[in-house]
Amino acid sequence: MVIVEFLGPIGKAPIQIEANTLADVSAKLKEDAELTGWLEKCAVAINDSMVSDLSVSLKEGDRVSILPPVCGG
Amino acid sequence: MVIVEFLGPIGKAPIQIEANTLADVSAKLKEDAELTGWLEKCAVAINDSMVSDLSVSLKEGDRVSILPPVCGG
Amino acid sequence: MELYQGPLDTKKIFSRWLDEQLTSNYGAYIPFVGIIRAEDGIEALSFDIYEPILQKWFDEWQARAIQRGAIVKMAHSIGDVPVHTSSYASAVFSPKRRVALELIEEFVEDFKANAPIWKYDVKNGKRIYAEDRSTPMDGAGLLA
Amino acid sequence: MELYQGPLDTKKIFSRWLDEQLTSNYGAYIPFVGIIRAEDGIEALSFDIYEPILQKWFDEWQARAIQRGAIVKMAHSIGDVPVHTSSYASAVFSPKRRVALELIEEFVEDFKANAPIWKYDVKNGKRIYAEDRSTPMDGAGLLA
Repeated sequence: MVIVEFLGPIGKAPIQIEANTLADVSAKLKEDAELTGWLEKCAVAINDSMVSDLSVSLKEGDRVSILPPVCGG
Repeated sequence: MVIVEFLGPIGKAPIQIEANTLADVSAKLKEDAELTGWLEKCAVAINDSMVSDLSVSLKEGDRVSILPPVCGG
Repeated sequence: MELYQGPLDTKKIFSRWLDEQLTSNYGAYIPFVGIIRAEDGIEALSFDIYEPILQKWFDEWQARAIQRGAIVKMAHSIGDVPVHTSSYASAVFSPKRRVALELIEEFVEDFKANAPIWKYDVKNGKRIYAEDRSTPMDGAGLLA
Repeated sequence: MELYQGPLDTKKIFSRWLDEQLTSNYGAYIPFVGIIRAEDGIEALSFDIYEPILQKWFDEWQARAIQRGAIVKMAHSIGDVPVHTSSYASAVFSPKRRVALELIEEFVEDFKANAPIWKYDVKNGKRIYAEDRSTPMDGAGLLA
């Protein structure tokens, strides 16, 4: 199981899912109608490191963060 | 007569000379061996306005300022 | 990196950063201060921050600055910040002005693009995500 | 534009400039602070200023800044300024960060090239013109 958390304005509680890669996470999240608008605008981190490759493998307990568009300052 | 003043590090007292144009001022100042090293590095103002044209005409009492290389900050 | 609940005391921050580097022999100090503008009838802006990734982002910038002989500083607000007060301060110290001028621009622009901070307008006490002013981070869309 | 005998109190200046623009609704405030570096065995730097032309130079910059919706500020020291203290502070206020970042760079670079200020190293109490670090102003050589 990995934990997926949704940051900032997404306003959704963390979920636990079975996933061996980020591609699995993607497939799972696309099933959630609430998230479809967000996914194309969101960046992704695993255990607080930004990632840019869908094939990265996940291990038990990994934390995947979904980061919506930002505007600090 | 116009007044020629030498700013900053030139360290020379103001002088009064006869001059109808800046070209006359140039000719006069070139006679001063002390100034030959400065002239090619110095900018010029008339009555506190920067000028870039030798043919500009001067009138009685005009003040010509000789400005050596700068380094504020 | 410093995070504060509510508005920043930018005068204190400016002074403290200066004092911290008093004998470091830097020749140029360029702070950038962000002030909340009164517009669109907002009372305040409000901010969420994801600190672990912000800290990493900042630490990477610090390493980059040090390679160029400089250092960076940053402070940001969490929660509500009323109009005409400050939510953001950053700064560069560098031996020479060129590096400082270049770095402050790169640092502030990358901050706007990639610091994990979310902004909300506050109107009638309600928080509204400032979506139209927000930027997808580098690598956005990976899961789409 | 402000000129002071000796070092600048940059903390006071930073705060006062901020207070002066408190309700002007600018969103970005970028000061630039120049600090005297200890190098080449100097005790201080020392400055001569020709104020009438500096004031004109500054007024022209203010007009240019206002055309872009911004304003500029400047303070400089006259006479001796010991190492690790400040001789120069300038700033831009602008509604948005892009204009502020562009203006502070242009303003500081043009200041270095064209503000009528002469710098001297102070060593053993003696003033030595910093000729190697000085720049001929625009139009230099007219009389040569």
